[in-house]
Amino acid sequence: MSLLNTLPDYVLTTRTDELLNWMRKSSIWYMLFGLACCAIELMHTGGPRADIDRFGAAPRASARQSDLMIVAGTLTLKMALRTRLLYDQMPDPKYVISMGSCSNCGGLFQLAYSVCDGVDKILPVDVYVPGCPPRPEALTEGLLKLQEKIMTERWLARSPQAGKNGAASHA
Amino acid sequence: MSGSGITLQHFLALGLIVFGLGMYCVLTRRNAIGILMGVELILNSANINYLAFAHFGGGDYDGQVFAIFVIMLAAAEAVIGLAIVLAIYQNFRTIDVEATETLSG
Amino acid sequence: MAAQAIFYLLAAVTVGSAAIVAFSRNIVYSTFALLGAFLGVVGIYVMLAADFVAMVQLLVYVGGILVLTLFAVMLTAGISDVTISNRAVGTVPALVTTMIAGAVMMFAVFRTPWHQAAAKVEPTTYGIGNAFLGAYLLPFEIASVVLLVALVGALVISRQEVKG
Amino acid sequence: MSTLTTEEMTLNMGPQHPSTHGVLRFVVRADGEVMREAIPDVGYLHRSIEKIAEKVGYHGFMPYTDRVDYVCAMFTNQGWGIACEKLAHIEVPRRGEYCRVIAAEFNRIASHLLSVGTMAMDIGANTPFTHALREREMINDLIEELCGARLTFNYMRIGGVAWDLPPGFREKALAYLDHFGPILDEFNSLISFNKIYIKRLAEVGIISAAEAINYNLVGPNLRACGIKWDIRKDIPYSVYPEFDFDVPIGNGEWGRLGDSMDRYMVRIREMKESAKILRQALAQIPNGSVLAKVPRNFKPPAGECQIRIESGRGDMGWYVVSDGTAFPWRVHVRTGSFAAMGIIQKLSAGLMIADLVTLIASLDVIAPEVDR
Amino acid sequence: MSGASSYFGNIREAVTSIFEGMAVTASHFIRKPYTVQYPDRMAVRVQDTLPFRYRGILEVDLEICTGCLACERACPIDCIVIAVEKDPNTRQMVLSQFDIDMAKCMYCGLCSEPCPTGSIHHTTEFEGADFSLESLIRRFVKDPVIAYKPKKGPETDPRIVPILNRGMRYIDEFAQAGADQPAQEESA
Amino acid sequence: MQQLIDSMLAAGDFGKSPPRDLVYAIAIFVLSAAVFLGVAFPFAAIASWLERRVWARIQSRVGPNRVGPNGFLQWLADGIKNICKEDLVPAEADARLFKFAPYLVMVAFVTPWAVMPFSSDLILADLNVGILYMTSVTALTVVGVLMAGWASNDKWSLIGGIRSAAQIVSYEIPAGLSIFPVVLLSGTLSMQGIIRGQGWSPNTWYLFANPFTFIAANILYVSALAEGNRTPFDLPEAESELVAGFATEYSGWRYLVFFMAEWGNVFIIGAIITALYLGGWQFPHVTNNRVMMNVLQLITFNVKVLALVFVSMWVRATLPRVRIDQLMSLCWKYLVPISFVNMIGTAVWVAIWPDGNRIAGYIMFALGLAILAVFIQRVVYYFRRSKMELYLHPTI
Amino acid sequence: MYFQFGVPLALTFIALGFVALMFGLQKLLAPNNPYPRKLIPYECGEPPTGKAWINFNVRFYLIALIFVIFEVEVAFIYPIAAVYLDWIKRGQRLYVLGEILVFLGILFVGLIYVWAKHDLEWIKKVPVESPQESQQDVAA
Amino acid sequence: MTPLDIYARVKERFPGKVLEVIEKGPDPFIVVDLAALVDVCQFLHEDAETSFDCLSNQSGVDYKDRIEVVYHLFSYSKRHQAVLKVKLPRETPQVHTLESIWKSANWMEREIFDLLGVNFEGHSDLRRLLMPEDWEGHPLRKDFVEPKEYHGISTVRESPIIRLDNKKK
Ligand code: SF4
Ligand code: SF4
Ligand code: SF4
Repeated sequence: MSLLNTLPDYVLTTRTDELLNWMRKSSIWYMLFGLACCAIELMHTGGPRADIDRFGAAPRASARQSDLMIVAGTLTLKMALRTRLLYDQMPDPKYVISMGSCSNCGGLFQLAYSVCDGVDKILPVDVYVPGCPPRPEALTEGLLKLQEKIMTERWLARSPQAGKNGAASHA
Repeated sequence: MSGSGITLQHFLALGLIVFGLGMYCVLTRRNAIGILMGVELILNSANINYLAFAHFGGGDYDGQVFAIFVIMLAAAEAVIGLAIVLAIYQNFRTIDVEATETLSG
Repeated sequence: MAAQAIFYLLAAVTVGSAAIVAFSRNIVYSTFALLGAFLGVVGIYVMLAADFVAMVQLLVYVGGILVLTLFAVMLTAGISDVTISNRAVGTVPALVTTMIAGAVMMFAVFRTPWHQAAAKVEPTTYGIGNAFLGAYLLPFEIASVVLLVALVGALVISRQEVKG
Repeated sequence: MSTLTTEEMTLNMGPQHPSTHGVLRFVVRADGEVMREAIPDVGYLHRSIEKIAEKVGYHGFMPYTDRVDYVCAMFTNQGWGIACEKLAHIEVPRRGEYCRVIAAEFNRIASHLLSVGTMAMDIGANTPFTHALREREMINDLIEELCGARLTFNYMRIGGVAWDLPPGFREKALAYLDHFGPILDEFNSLISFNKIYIKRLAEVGIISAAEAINYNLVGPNLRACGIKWDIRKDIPYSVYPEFDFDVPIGNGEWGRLGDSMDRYMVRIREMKESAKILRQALAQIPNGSVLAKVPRNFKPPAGECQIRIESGRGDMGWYVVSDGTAFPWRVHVRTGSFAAMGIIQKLSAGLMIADLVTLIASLDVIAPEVDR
Repeated sequence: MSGASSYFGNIREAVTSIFEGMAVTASHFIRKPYTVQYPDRMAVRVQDTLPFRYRGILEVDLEICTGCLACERACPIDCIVIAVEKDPNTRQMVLSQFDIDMAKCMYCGLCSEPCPTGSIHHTTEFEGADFSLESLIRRFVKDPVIAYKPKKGPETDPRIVPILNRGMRYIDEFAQAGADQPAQEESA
Repeated sequence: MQQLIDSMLAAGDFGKSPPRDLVYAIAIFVLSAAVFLGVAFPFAAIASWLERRVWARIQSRVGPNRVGPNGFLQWLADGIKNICKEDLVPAEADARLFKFAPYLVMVAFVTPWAVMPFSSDLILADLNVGILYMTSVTALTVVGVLMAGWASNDKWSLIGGIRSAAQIVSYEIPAGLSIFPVVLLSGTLSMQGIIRGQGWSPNTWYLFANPFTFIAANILYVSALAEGNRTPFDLPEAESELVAGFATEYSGWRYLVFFMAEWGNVFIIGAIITALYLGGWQFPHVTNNRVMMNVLQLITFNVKVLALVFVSMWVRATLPRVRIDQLMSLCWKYLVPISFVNMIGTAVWVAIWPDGNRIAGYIMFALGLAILAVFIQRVVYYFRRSKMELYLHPTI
Repeated sequence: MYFQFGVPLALTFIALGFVALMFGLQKLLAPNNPYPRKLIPYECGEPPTGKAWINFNVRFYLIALIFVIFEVEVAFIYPIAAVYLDWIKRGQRLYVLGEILVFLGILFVGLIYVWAKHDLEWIKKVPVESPQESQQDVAA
Repeated sequence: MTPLDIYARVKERFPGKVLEVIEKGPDPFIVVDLAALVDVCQFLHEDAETSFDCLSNQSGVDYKDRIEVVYHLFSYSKRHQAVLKVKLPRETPQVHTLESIWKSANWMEREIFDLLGVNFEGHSDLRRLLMPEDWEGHPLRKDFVEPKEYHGISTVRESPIIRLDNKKK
C-alpha cells in the first residue's frame, strides 16, 4: 500500500511534496532512445556544449531504470509498436518528451505512407519541443519545462484533480 | 566455551543433523549435482565434528589442519565430480542417475 | 547467553538451508540454499575458535565450490523447467535409513561422557602454518600434488567433451 | 565446442539499443558468447523518402535529402543537386562549386568524427566520444554561419548554393583547421593507439577486396580493403580535380588487411585529407556568383540519369527518372550503409557478441541511409 | 615476432599506450570545460550568439507582408495558411489569417526565400517547448490587417522603414541567381 | 574505542554475566552502524556524484552542478528519486531470488568494512586474518550477482551475471597472489599488523620495498578493479553490448543497491591497496595526544584512499573495454604468472634480507618519482598544444 | 576474538536491515501499478524470443574449474606465508624457501599445463551450421 | 570501353536478345530480353573485356503500364559502367535473381520486392526488407493507396489549422 495522494493537504505534506518533487526533478534519467536525425542532437545535448548532465539527467540503457523517454526522431509505423512496449516497460513515474517535428505531428513526413504522424497517437506526451531538429539548448529548455511540470505535481498530498501526478499517470 | 552453556554435544548434534540431511539428499536425489551437494553437506558436518573435538579436546592444531585437508579434498572431489557429471550429461543429455544407468546398460 | 543465542541462530541458518538443499524440488534453490548452509557453518567454525579454517571455508566453499556448482547447474539441461529439475525418489526408505543412522549416532553422542576442556580462544594461523611446515609437511606437499592431479583429471574429462 | 554447449540462444539487439546506431535490429543467434550469425532487420526508420520525392517538386525535395543521411547531409544535398543539374544540363558557377566543396568537406570531417566517436563509445570509452562531439560542435558553428542550421542544412540548391560564404568565414575556418590537426593527434594517442582498443578492433570482421566489391561496399569500407578507389579522384565531379589530396587506404598494419582497425584508421586519415582539401579550397576560392539561374518551377526534360558522389559513407548513387513534369517520376538513392548492412550477416559468423557492436560501428552504418 | 618478445612487447605497448592516454585525459582534466551553461549561467543569451542566418522559429512582420502567398506556395508541406481577400470597397488586400504550424515546420527556409519583402523570416529564437501542440501554432493575425503595398520610391513611413530594412537585409543574405557577390565577401 | 575493545578482549569470551554480553552486543551494533551510516553509505553515495564530476571535467563538460552547492546533493536526489520509483518484478522472473539478490550484494559490500583500518585505533575489528577475510567475503558478491542474473530471467541479465561471476573469480587468483608479497614481508595477516610494518615515509612503504612488490601492487590494483567490475573490465555492465548487464531488469531502489555496492567497492579497493602497499594511516609521530594522532592518521588514510579512488575514476574515463576472451587471457596468461614471479622473488628477497633493504627502498622511491615526472611532462605537453580560446563558443 | 567476529555478524544484520528499511520506504512513497505489458522482460523493445534460462557456455565452467583448484592452493599458502618470516628469522632459510618454492613449483606446473593445453583460449570460431545439423552432432 | 561499345559487344554476343538500345540522354542503356538476363549478366561478369565485378545499383521503376528493373553495372578493374533494363508485366512481375553473380543483389532485390512487388525467382530469402511483415501492398507502385490505420494507429492527421477562407489550394 502506498501513501500516494492519500494524505490530507496540510502544509507539512505539501512541503514534503515540494522536497520530493525537487529531488525527482533533479535526477531525471532518460532512456537512450534516438530514432532519427534528432538523435544526433540528442547526443549533442548530452555532449560537452549543452551538457544536460548539469541537471542530473543521465542516459540509461535499460527502460527499467529510466524516468524519461525522449522520443527523438521520426516514429515509423514499424517502430511505433516497439515504442509502445518500451514505454510500458518503464516503471512509474514516467514522462515523455516529444522532440522534433516528426514526433510532434509527423512533420515533413506526414506525406509518407510509413510514418506514424505524431508520437502522441500512441503515448501521452508531456512536453513538445519544436524544431527540426531542435538544437541542444532547445531540448534543454524542454527538460526545464518538464521540471516545471514535475514541480507542480502532488505526490503525497491528495491531488485536486486525480491522475495529474506521476503515480496515477498513464496507467 | 565452558560456562557459556554451549557444550560439545550441541555441536555434535548440529553436525549430526547436517549429516542426516546430507545423507538424505544423497540417497534421494536423482539429479547428480544434487547428490554432490549432499556430499558437500556431509563433509561440512564432518568438519564440524573435527573442529568441535579439536576445540573441546585441549585445542591443539591437528583437528584444524585436518579440517583444512578435508576442505581441500572436498574441493578436489567437487571439481572431479562435476566434471564427471558434465561428461555424463554430454553423453546422455541427462544427469538423471537412474536414466543414465538404463542408458549405459 | 549471547553465545547461546548466536549458536542457535547459526544452527538454525545451517539446518534450515541444509533442509532446503535436501528437500527443495528446484535445483537452483537447492544450490543457492547451499550458500546459507556454508555461511552458517562458517559461523560455527568461528565459535569453535577456528578462525582460519572459517576463512578458508568461506574462500573455498562459497567463493569456489558454490560458484562451480552454480555454473554446472546452469550448464546442464532442465534449468528451463526448474520446478521438476530436482526430483527425489525413494524418499521413504531414505528417511528410514537416515532416521536409524541418526538415532544410533545420537545415542553415541549423548551417551558418551566426553572429556571437555574448552581450549583457549586464540589466533590459529601461525599454529596451522607451523604445523604445515613441521609435522604435516608431507601431507601438505601431497595435498598440492593431489590438487594438481585433480586439475589435470577434471580438465581431461571436460576437454574431451569440449573438443567433441 | 559447439558439440558441448547449449541449445543456442536468440538475442534481440535493438531496435532500442545503445550500440546500434539509429534504430537497427539484429537477431543474434548466439552460442554462449560466440555468435552463430547476426541477422539484420532494418526498416524501423523507413520514411519513404523516395515516394515523397514523387509528391513534392524538385526544389521542394531538397530539404528531404537532408534526412536521407543526416550525418552528412551536405552530400545528399549535393547528390540531388548534381543529379538534377545533369538532367537539365545546368552549369553551376565555380564559386558555387567551391562553396559546395567547402561545406561538404567540413561535413565529411564532422561525419567521420561521429563515426570514430561512436566507435570508441561502443568499445566502452566515453571520453573520445565526447571529445569528438566537442569538435563537431565547433564545425557545426561554422556550418551554422554558412547555412543557418546545424544538422539539416538544406544548403544547396539546384544550380548552386543558397547562401554565399559569410564575411569572416575564411578566417574562422582556417583557425579551426589549425586547431584540428593537434586535436586529431591527441585523439589518436588517447584512443586510436591504445593497446586495448587495437586488440579489440584488429582482426575483427576481415573483408577481402573481392568480397568488398562483390558486396558493393563503398567509400572507407572499400578503401580499407586496400582498393584505391575514390569517386572524387576516379570519376571526378564538381571541382575536385583542382585539389591535390591522396586517398588513404587500409594497410593491415595493426592486424590483417580489411579488418575493423583498418576501416577505423582510414577514416582518421581521411579527416586529415579533408582538412588539406579545405585549406586549398579556402585559399583559391574564386569570385562570382554562387547560384545559376534556375526557374522556380523546375521542369527537367524527360529522361533518366544516375550520378555518383563520394559521400562520407562512400559512393552514393542517385538514380532519377524524369517525365518532363515538375515532379520526378522516380528517385532512387543507393547508399553506402545499405550495402554495408548486407555484408554484416556474413561477417558476423563466429564473432563474439561484443565484436558485433564494433563491427557495426566500423562499417559506419547509419540507419536512415539503409532505410531511407 | 617470437613468442617471448611478443609477450613482453604486448605488455610494454599496453603500459606505454595507456600511459599516454592517461596523460591526455589528465591534461583535459585541467582544461576549462567547454560547456555553455544555458539557460541561466551565461554572459550572453544563446539567441544573441547565433548567426543572422540561423533558421530558428519563423516570424512574420505583418507590416511588410504583401499577401502575395509566395511563401504559402513555396512551403513543401503546407504548414503556412494565409487567408487574404480583397476588401470590396477599399479594394485593398486584407490579411485575415496568417498561421504557421511550428510543430510541423521543418525549418528549411524555402518559404522565406521567395518573400519579396523579407516579411516572413527565421529568427534566432529556438525556445518553443510547450505542453500542448496547439500552442505551437503561431497565429500572427490577431484581427484583419491591410496588406503592405510596396512603394515606387524608397519607403518613407518611419514606422516601417527599420522593419523593411531588416527584411531586405534578410533577403540579401540569400544568394541571387547569377548575380555577383558584393565585394565585402572577398574582404572576408 | 580501542580501549573498549581491548577491555573486552581482555575479558575474553562471552557469557561471564548477561549484562556484559548486552554491553558487547550494543557496542558492536552501535559502532558498526556508525561506520556503515557514517562512512560506507555516504561515501558510496557521494562517490557517484564525484565520478560524474570528474568524468565531466575530463570530457570537457561540467557535470551535475544544480542540486545544492556544485550539485553536491546529486546523490541524494538520485537516491530519493529511485525510492520514489515503482519497484517492478518482471512476470517471468523468479520473484524470490530476484528480491533476495540485492540483500546479498549489500551484505557483501558491507562486511569488508569490519576490518577497515582508518587509524591506529579506529578499526572495528582487527581480525588477525584480516586480509584473508577481506578477500574472501567478496566471494559473496559473485553469488549475489549470479543470483540476480539468473533470477531476472532475461538474456542480457544472464549473460551479464555469468560474465561477472567468471570475471570476479578469475581475478581473485592474481589478487590473492599479489597479497602474498606483503604477507611475506610483514609476517602477519592482520591489517593493523601490516600497516605497522611500514613507516610514514614512502621509502618504507611496501610499494617500494623491492621491485617485485612494486609490480605486485599494480597487479593487485588491476585485479581489484576487475573484481569491482570497473572499466576497463566492466563487461558485465557493458552498456553498448549488454544493456545494463545483470541489473537490466532491476528498477528503483533494487537497482540502486547494485549501484551503491559498486561504489563502495571502489573505496574498499583503495583501502586495501593503501593498507597493504601505501603505508595505510602511517603518519609521523608529531604529538603524543592520542586523539590528535588518530585524527591525523584518519586524514592520511582517507587522502590516500581518495587518491586511489580518483585514479580509478580517471582510468574509467580513459580506457576502452576489453573483450571477454582477452579478459581471461590477460588474467591467466599475464597477471597470474607475473604475480607468481613476484611472490617467488619476494620470498627470495626476504630470505636474503629478512629485515628489508633500506637502499632498495630509496632507489625504488626515486624510480617512482621519475615516472611521475615523465608523466607530468607529458601532461604539460598535451595541455600546451590545445588552443584554449577555441574551446569557447566564439561569443560566450 | 569472538567480539571481533561479532562485528561482521552485526554488519550483516545492519545491511539487511538497511535494505529492508529502504524497501519499506519505497512501499510508502512509490507508485505501484503493474500491468502485464509492463512486466514483459526487457529486450530492446522486441517481445522476447525464446527462453532465457538456457544452458551456458562451457568456457565459463572450465574457467571456474581451474579457479577452484588455484583458490585452494592460495588458501594453503596463507599460513605458510604468515609464518615464513619467523622461520627465516629462526635461521631455517633454505628450508622454508625450498618449501615454498616446491609448493609454488607444483602450482606453476598446473598453470603451465593448463596453458599448454589451450584451456585458457576462448574457442572463437564455431562452425557455421544450420540449427538442425547442430542438433544432430549434439545428439551424437 | 564506352557503354556503347559494351552494348555492341553484348548485341553481337547475344543476337536478338537485346530488345532496344537507347543512346540519348545522360546514361544510355539497353533493354534486355527477360529470359536472357542471367546469361547476359553472367557474360558481362566473366568476359575479360567487360568484367563487370560490381552491381553498383539495382532499382525498379513503375511506369503505369509496366515495371522496369534497372541494373547499373560497374567494373572496378576496367573503370566503366553499363545500364541494363528488363521490362516486366505489371500484374505478375517476375525476373530471375542475380544473387548468384553479385552478392549485393541480395538486399537490393529484397527491397524491390518489398516496395514494388517484383518477384525474384531463386532468391535465397525473399522477405520484406523495409516494411513490416504484415504490410499490405507495395508502396512504390503508382496506384498504392495509404492504409487508413495500422494496428490501431491511424495514419492520417488533419492540420490543426482551420482555413478561415474556404478556398482549397
Ligand atoms: S524532426 Fe526533423 S530532424 Fe528530427 S527526426 Fe524529424 S526530420 Fe529529422
Ligand atoms: S520553413 Fe520550410 S517547412 Fe517551415 S514553413 Fe517555411 S517552407 Fe514550410
Ligand atoms: S510573407 Fe512574404 S511571401 Fe508570404 S505572403 Fe507575405 S509577402 Fe508574400
